[in-house]
Amino acid sequence: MDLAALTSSLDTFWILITGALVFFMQAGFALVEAGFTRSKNTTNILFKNLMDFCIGTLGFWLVGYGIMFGTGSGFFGAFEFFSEVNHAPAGIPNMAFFFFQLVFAATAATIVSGAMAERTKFVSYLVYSAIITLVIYPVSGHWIWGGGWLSQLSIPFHDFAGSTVVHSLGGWLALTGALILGPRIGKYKNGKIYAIPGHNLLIGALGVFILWLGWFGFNPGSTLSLSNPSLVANIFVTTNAAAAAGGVATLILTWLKYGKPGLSMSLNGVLAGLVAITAGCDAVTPGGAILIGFMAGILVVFSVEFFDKVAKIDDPVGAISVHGICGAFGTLMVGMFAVDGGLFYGGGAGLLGTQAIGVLSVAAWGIGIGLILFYAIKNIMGLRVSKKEEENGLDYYEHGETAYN
Amino acid sequence: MDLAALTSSLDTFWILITGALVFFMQAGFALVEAGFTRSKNTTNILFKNLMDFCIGTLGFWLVGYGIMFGTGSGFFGAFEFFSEVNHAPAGIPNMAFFFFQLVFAATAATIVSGAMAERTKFVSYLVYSAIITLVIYPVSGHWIWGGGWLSQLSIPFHDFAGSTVVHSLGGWLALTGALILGPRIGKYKNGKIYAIPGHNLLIGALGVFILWLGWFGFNPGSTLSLSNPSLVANIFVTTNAAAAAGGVATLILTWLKYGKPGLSMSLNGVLAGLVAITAGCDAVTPGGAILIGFMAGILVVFSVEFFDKVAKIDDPVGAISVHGICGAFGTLMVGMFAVDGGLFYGGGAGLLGTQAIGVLSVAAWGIGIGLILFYAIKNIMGLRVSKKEEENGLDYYEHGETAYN
Amino acid sequence: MDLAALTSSLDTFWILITGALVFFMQAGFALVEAGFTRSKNTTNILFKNLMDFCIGTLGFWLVGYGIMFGTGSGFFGAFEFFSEVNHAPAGIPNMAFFFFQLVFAATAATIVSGAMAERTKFVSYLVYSAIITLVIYPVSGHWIWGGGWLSQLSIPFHDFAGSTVVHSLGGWLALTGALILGPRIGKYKNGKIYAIPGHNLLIGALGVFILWLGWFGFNPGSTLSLSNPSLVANIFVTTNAAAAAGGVATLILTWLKYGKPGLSMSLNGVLAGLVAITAGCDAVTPGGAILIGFMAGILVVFSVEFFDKVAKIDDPVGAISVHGICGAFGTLMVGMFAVDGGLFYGGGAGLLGTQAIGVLSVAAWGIGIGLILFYAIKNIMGLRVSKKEEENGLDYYEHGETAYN
Amino acid sequence: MKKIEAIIRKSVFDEVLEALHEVGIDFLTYYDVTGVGNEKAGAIYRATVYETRLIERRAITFVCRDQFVEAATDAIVKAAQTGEMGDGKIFISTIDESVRIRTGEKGPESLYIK
Amino acid sequence: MKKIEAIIRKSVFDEVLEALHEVGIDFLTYYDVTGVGNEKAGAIYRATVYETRLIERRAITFVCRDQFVEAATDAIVKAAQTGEMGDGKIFISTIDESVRIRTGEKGPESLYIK
Amino acid sequence: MKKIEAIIRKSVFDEVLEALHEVGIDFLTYYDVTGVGNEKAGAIYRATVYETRLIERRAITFVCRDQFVEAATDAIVKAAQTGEMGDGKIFISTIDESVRIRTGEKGPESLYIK
Ligand SMILES: Nc1ncnc2c1ncn2[C@@H]1O[C@H](COP(=O)(O)OP(=O)(O)O)[C@@H](O)[C@H]1O
Ligand SMILES: Nc1ncnc2c1ncn2[C@@H]1O[C@H](COP(=O)(O)OP(=O)(O)O)[C@@H](O)[C@H]1O
Ligand SMILES: Nc1ncnc2c1ncn2[C@@H]1O[C@H](COP(=O)(O)OP(=O)(O)O)[C@@H](O)[C@H]1O
Repeated sequence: MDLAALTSSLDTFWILITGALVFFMQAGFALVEAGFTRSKNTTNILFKNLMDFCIGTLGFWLVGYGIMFGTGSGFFGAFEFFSEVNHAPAGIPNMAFFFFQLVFAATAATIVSGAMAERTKFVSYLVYSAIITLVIYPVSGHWIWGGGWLSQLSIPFHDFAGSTVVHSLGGWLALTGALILGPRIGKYKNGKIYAIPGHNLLIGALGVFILWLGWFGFNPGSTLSLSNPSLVANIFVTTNAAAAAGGVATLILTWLKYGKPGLSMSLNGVLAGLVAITAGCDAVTPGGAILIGFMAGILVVFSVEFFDKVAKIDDPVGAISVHGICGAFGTLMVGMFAVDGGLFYGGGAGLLGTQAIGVLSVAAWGIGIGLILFYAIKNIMGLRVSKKEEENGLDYYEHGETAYN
Repeated sequence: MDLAALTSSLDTFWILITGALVFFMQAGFALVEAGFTRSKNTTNILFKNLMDFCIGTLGFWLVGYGIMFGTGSGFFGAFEFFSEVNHAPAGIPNMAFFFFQLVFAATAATIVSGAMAERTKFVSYLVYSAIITLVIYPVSGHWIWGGGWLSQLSIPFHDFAGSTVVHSLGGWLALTGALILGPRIGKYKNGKIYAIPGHNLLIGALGVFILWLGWFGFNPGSTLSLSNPSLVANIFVTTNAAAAAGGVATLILTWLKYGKPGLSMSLNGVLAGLVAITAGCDAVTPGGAILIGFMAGILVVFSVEFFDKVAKIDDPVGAISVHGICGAFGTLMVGMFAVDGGLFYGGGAGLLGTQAIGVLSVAAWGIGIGLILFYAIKNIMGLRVSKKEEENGLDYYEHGETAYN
Repeated sequence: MDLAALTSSLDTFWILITGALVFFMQAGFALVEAGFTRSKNTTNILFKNLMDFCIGTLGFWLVGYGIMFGTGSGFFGAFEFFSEVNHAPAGIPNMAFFFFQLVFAATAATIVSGAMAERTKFVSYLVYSAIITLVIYPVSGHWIWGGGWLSQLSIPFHDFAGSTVVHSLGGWLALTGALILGPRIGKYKNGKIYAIPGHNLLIGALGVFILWLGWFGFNPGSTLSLSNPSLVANIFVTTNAAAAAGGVATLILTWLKYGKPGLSMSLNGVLAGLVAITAGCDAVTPGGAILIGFMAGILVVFSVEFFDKVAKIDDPVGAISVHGICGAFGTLMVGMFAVDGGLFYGGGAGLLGTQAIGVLSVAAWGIGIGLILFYAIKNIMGLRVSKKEEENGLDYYEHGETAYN
Repeated sequence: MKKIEAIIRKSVFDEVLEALHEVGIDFLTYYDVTGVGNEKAGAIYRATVYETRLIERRAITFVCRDQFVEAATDAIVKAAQTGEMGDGKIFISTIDESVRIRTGEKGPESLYIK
Repeated sequence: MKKIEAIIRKSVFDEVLEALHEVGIDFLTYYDVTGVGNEKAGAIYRATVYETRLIERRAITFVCRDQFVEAATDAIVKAAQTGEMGDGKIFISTIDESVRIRTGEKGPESLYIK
Repeated sequence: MKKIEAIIRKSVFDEVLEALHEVGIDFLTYYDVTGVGNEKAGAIYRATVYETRLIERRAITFVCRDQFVEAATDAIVKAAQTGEMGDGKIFISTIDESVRIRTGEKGPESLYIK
C-alpha cells in the first residue's frame, strides 16, 4: 500500500468503527426508554426502537441520503432513489460515509419515541418514524451538513456533530408529537401532577452508559478522518468532560432543590451535557466543555420541570428537554465558547448570531413540519391507542406479548 | 515505522478490534438465550455461555487451531498441541489471527446451548461444547477456511464470514442435540403445543442489539485486512441492510399471519438476516443484501413453525432455524446474488452448485457427528436432567444458586 | 500525510478506542456491583458508579494528572491545576494520553464502592472517591508509571497495565474501607455467617462480560502504540487466556469443594484471572498466562472464604479478593513467569524481589492512607448510614427513588 | 371485624383507592396476582398463537369494622366496574382478632387511625 | 361459600389447574410465595454454602360453593402430591359474602359462569 | 385451627422468623406486598417530588392450632415492633379444615411436623 491508500484505509476504519459505536446507541436509547417507562409497555418500546432503525436503514438508502447530500438547492438535495451517487469526502468510500450518516439519521428518529412512549399506536409510530428518516431529517440536515444555506452563510453555522442537526430536531419533533398526543392517563388528574416512575432504573442507567460510550463515536467520528489526531483527542476530552459536568451539576442541583440527590434526573444531566457539547466539541477547550456541560445539567432540570408542570406536556423520558432544549442551548454556546470566533474569546457576536439563526430555523422546521405530520397522522390513521389499551398496557393489545413472564 | 510495518500495525489493529467485537457476541448470545427461557434456568444458561467460551479458549489452543489451519489433508489439518505454528496471513501476527479464529470457534459452540436450553445436564454440556470447539468445528472449518477440499474445488466454495462454517454447523449440531434430548416437559401435551414464553424480552432484545454490533466485527473483520477499504465499507452496509430487511420482513409477516406484530419473532428475523448475509456479505450489492435478508426474515418464521409444530423439535430460542436454516439459505444465495459468478448476474449455475455441495457436506458432517456425539453422551453420562430437576429449575439442583433473589 | 503523521494518527486512534473500552468498564462495574447486592440498594450503587466517574473526570484534570505524571520527586509529581502540561509519549496528543489515564484512574475509585456497598453514606462515598482519584491513586501511580522511584530501581518494577497501580491499590483501599465500616447488618449473627445473595446474577454476568471486553482495552491499550503489533496481539491472547483459565479453575474448585459448580464464584474467577494477568500480560507466554489465571481462579476462592469467614470483613462483591489479592498475586507472578527476567526462565530472583517491593509498598500506601482517610471521614462526617436506612434500603432514604417500580 | 378481599383489574387500582378513601378506608394491603376467570386474551410467542386465561390482576385486602362493609363493597364495585368480563370479585370473611403491632392493642380499636 | 387456599410446588401448577378444571373449578387466583416448611434445599452463594428452608411455592386461592369443597380438595391432593416433603398444604375457611364486580350481584350466584 | 396473617416491615422479617421459631411455629408462607397505611415516605422521580403512602411490606401467614395463637401473636409483636408508624397489623381468623398434600391427612394433625 502506498501512503495515500493507507491513509484512506485508516480513515475508513475510523468512521466505520465510530459508526458502529453510534449504531450501539440504538441499544442505549432502547434501554433508557424502556427503563423510564412502565413494564406493561416494555415490549412496545423495544419493538419501536428496533424497528425505527430497521426501517430507517432502508428508507435512508431509498431517498434520505440523496435528499441530504445530493446537489440541489440550498434547501433540498436531490432525489436519488437507492442512491449510488458518491457523497463521501475524498479518500473515504461512499458506503462508509453512507453507513456513518445512516446511524445518525436513525438517532434522530429514535429520540421522538421516548417522548411519545406508552400511548402511541404502533403503526402510526412506524409511519412517522419512517417519514422522519426519509425526509424530515435529511432536509434540515442538507441545510447544515449537505452544503445547504446554513453552511453558506458568511459566518457558516457551526454544528460539528449534530446538537442541532440530530438532537434538537429530534427534540422539536418530540415536542410536537407529545403535544398533539396529550399526556398519559393518570399524569394530570384533578389539577394535580403525578409522577409515573420508570420500571427499571438499572436498565435506564445501563442505557446511559451505552449512550455515553456511543458518543465517543458520535462526536470524534464526525471528524471523518484521523488526519488531525490532536483534534480527535480533544473531542474525546471535551465530550467526556461535558458529560461529567452535566452529571455533577444535576447531582448538586437536585440535592439542593429536592433535598436528596436524584439518580433519574442525574442520568438526564449526563445526557444533557453530551447533547450540549455535540455542536462545539471540536471548537471549545476542555474548560469550556465543562462549563457548557454544567450549564446544560442545570438547564435540563428546569426544562423538565417546565414541560412537566407549566406546559403540561408529558414526556416520559425527558427527550424534549435533553435533546431539544439542551441541543439548542449547546449550539448557541458555540457562539460563546468557540476558541475561534466565540464571544468570550473576542470573536464578537457574529458567530453567535449565525448559531441563533441555525437554531431558530431548525426549530421552525421541526415544529412546523412536526405539527403538520402529527396532525395528519392523527386525522388519517389515529395517533393514540384506546383508553383500554393504554390502561392495560400496549404490550397486550398491540403485540399480544408481554416482556416479562 | 516504514510503510509495510505500518500496514501490518493497522491490519493487526483491525482484526483485534473486530475480534473483540466478536468476543462481545458471547454476551449477546447469553442474553438472548437467558431472555428467551424461564427464570428458573437463568443461572444455568449464563453459566453455560460463560464456560463454553472459557473452555473453548483453552481447547482451541490445545488442538482446534492446528486441526483447522494446520497443513494436512483436504479433510483434516494437523495435531499441533498448544499450537505455536504460524497460520496467519502475511503481515499479521499469528496470535492476532489465533485470537480472531478463537472467538469464531466459540460462537459455533454457543449456538448449540440455546436449542438445548432448560433441560441439558451441565456436565454434559461442558463435554460436548468442548468437543465442538476442539474437534468438530475445526474439521469442517478446515475444509473451507483451512485450505481443505471445499476451498480447492474448481469453483471454490464461498463462505466469507461463516454462514456455513460457523452458523449452519452450529445449527445442525443444535438440531441433533435438541432431537436426541427431546422437548421440554410441558411443551407438547395431549397432542397440543404450548408456548413457553421467555422470561425477559428486554434482556433478549439487548442481546440482539449486542449481536448486531458484534456482527460489525464478525463480517467486516473477516477481510483480515484493511487494504481494500471499499470492500470493508460495503460489508458494513450489506451486513446492516440484511439485518434491517430481516427485521422488517418478520414484522410484516407476523402482522399478516398472526394479526399482531411480534417482537420475539422479529428479533429472530434480525438475526436471520445477519446469519444469511454472512456468507456473501463481501460478494453482493446492498440491494442483494436486502433481498437476502428479507427472504431470511420470511424463512425463519416458517422454519420456526416447522420445527415447533411439524417436526416437534423443541428449540427454545430458535437456534436451528436462525443459524442452521438461514445459514444454509444464505450460503446458497451467494450462488444467486454474487455479483461475480452468481446466477442472477449471469454467472451460471456453477457457483450455486458449489455452494450446494458445501452446504450439504457441512450439514452431513454436522448432523452425522452430532448424532454420534449426543447419542454417545446420552449413553455414557446422560444428556438430560431428571424430571424433578427440570420442573424445579436447573438453577436449584445443578448450581444451588438462583439468578434472582 | 507523511509516515510519521500517519503513525501518530494510528497510535492516537489506538489509545482512544482502547480508552473508550476502558470507559465502558464503568458500566461493567456498575452492573457487577448492582447484581451482587440487594435490590433495595440498586439506585444507590448505580448512582455511585456514575458519580465517581463524573467527579473523577473533573478531579483528575484538576490535580490528579499532574500529581501522577508531573516532574517532581520520586514520590510525588507536581501540582498543575487544570493541567495543560504535556505528559504524553512522543507522537501522541496530550489529550489522548490524558483521556486514557483518566479512565484508569476512575477504575481504581470504582473498585472500592463494591466492597463498601449497601451501607455507606452517599455523601461520604463522593468525598472519598474524589480523594482517591485526585490524590491517592496519582501518588502511587507516579511511583510506577510517572517516572517515580519504583520505576527507577535497578531492576525496574514491572506492572504493565496496572495489577498493582490500579487493582491492588483499589483492593487495599476497599479492605480498609470495609474494615472500618463493619459488616452489613445480618451478615454475622450469633456467631453464624449468613449468605446475602445478590439480587440479579444475570446483570452481574453481563457486567463481567462487559469488563472482559473492557480488558481488551485495558491491557493491550497500555502499549500506547501499535508499533509492535505482535506484542499487542500477544497481550490479547494472554489476557483472554488468563480470564478463561481463571473461570475454569473456579468452576472445578467450586465443584469439588461445594459439590456444585457455582456461577457467582466463577464470575469472580474470571475477573481474578483478568486482574492477575494485567501486570504481566506483555511479558509472559500464553502458557504462562493460563497458569497465572488458573492460580488466580483458585486463590480468589480461598481469599473470599478467608475474608468472609476468618477475617469477617464483609465485602459484598469480593473486591478485596479479586482486585487486592489477585492484583498483588499477579504482580508477583511477573517475577516468576516473565520470559525476560522471570525466575522460571532463569532470570533469577531479582525481578521477583522488585515485584515484591512494589507490591508491598503499594499495599503499605493503600492500607495506610486508607485507614487515615476512612477514619477521618468516619469521625468528621460519618461513614455509615443509620440502622434504619440500611434495613429499609439506601434507595429510599438517601435518594427517595427505588430502582424497580 | 370483616376482611374484604377484592380481585380487580390493575388499571382501575387508582380509582378504587380513591373510592375507598372516600368511604373512610385508608388502610389496606395489595399485591399482584394472576387470575384465571372468564376473560381470555390472545397472545403470541414466537410462532405460537395461543389464548390465555391467565391475566394479571391486583388483589386488595383490608380489614374493617362491620359497619364499613357495605359502603366499602359498593365503593369498590362502582370504581372497578367496566362491565366487561374479567372485572373481578369481592370476598368478605370474618376476622376474629386484629392487633396493631406498633402498640400491641387489640380488637377493632387497632384499626383506627392513630 | 368456602375459600380454598393451597400452597403447592410451582412444578405441579399445570396439573393442579387441569385437575380443578375437571371438577368444575374454572376461576381462581394465584401468586408466587416463599414457603418455610419441612423441606430444605442446599444453596451456595459465592463461598458460602448454606441450607435454606425458604423455597418458592405457588399459592392458589379460590372461593366455591360448599358442595365443591371435597372434590376440589381431592383434586388438588391428587395432582400436587409427589410424596416428598414439601408438597404443601390446603386450608379451607368460610366466606361470608361474595360479589361479582361486573354485575354487582351477590351470594353464591356471583360464582357461576356467566 | 386459626390462621394468622401479619403485615410487617421487610426489615424485621428475620427477627420475626426467629421469634416464631422459638414459640414453635416452623411452617409459614410469606410474600411481598405493598401497604397503604399511616406511614408516608418522601419520593422523587425526575423533577417531581411526591409523598407516597405505598410502602413495601411483607405478608406472613400461617395456620396453627388454637393454643398457639397467643404466643405467636406476642412473638410477632415483640419482634416486629419499632414503635414508629407503619409497624403493621396482625389478623387472626378461623380455618375450617387443613390438608397435608403429601399424605392427604386432614385436621390439626396435618400441621404437625412429620
Ligand atoms: N371463585 C373465584 N375465586 C377466586 N378468584 C376468582 C374467582 N372468580 C373470579 N376470580 C378472579 O377474578 C378475576 C375476574 O373474574 P372473571 O370471571 O374473569 O370476571 P367476571 O366475574 O366479570 O366474569 C379472575 O381472573 C380471578 O382472578
Ligand atoms: N401451617 C402452615 N401455614 C402456612 N403455610 C404452611 C404451613 N405448613 C406448610 N406450609 C406451606 O407449605 C409448604 C410445604 O410444607 P412442608 O412442611 O415443607 O411440606 P410437608 O407438608 O410435605 O411436610 C411450606 O413451604 C409452606 O409454604
Ligand atoms: N385494616 C388494614 N387492612 C389491611 N392492611 C392493613 C390495615 N391496616 C394496616 N395495614 C397494613 O399495615 C401497614 C402498616 O400500617 P400503618 O397504619 O402504617 O401502621 P401503624 O399501625 O403503626 O399506624 C400498612 O402499610 C398496611 O399494609
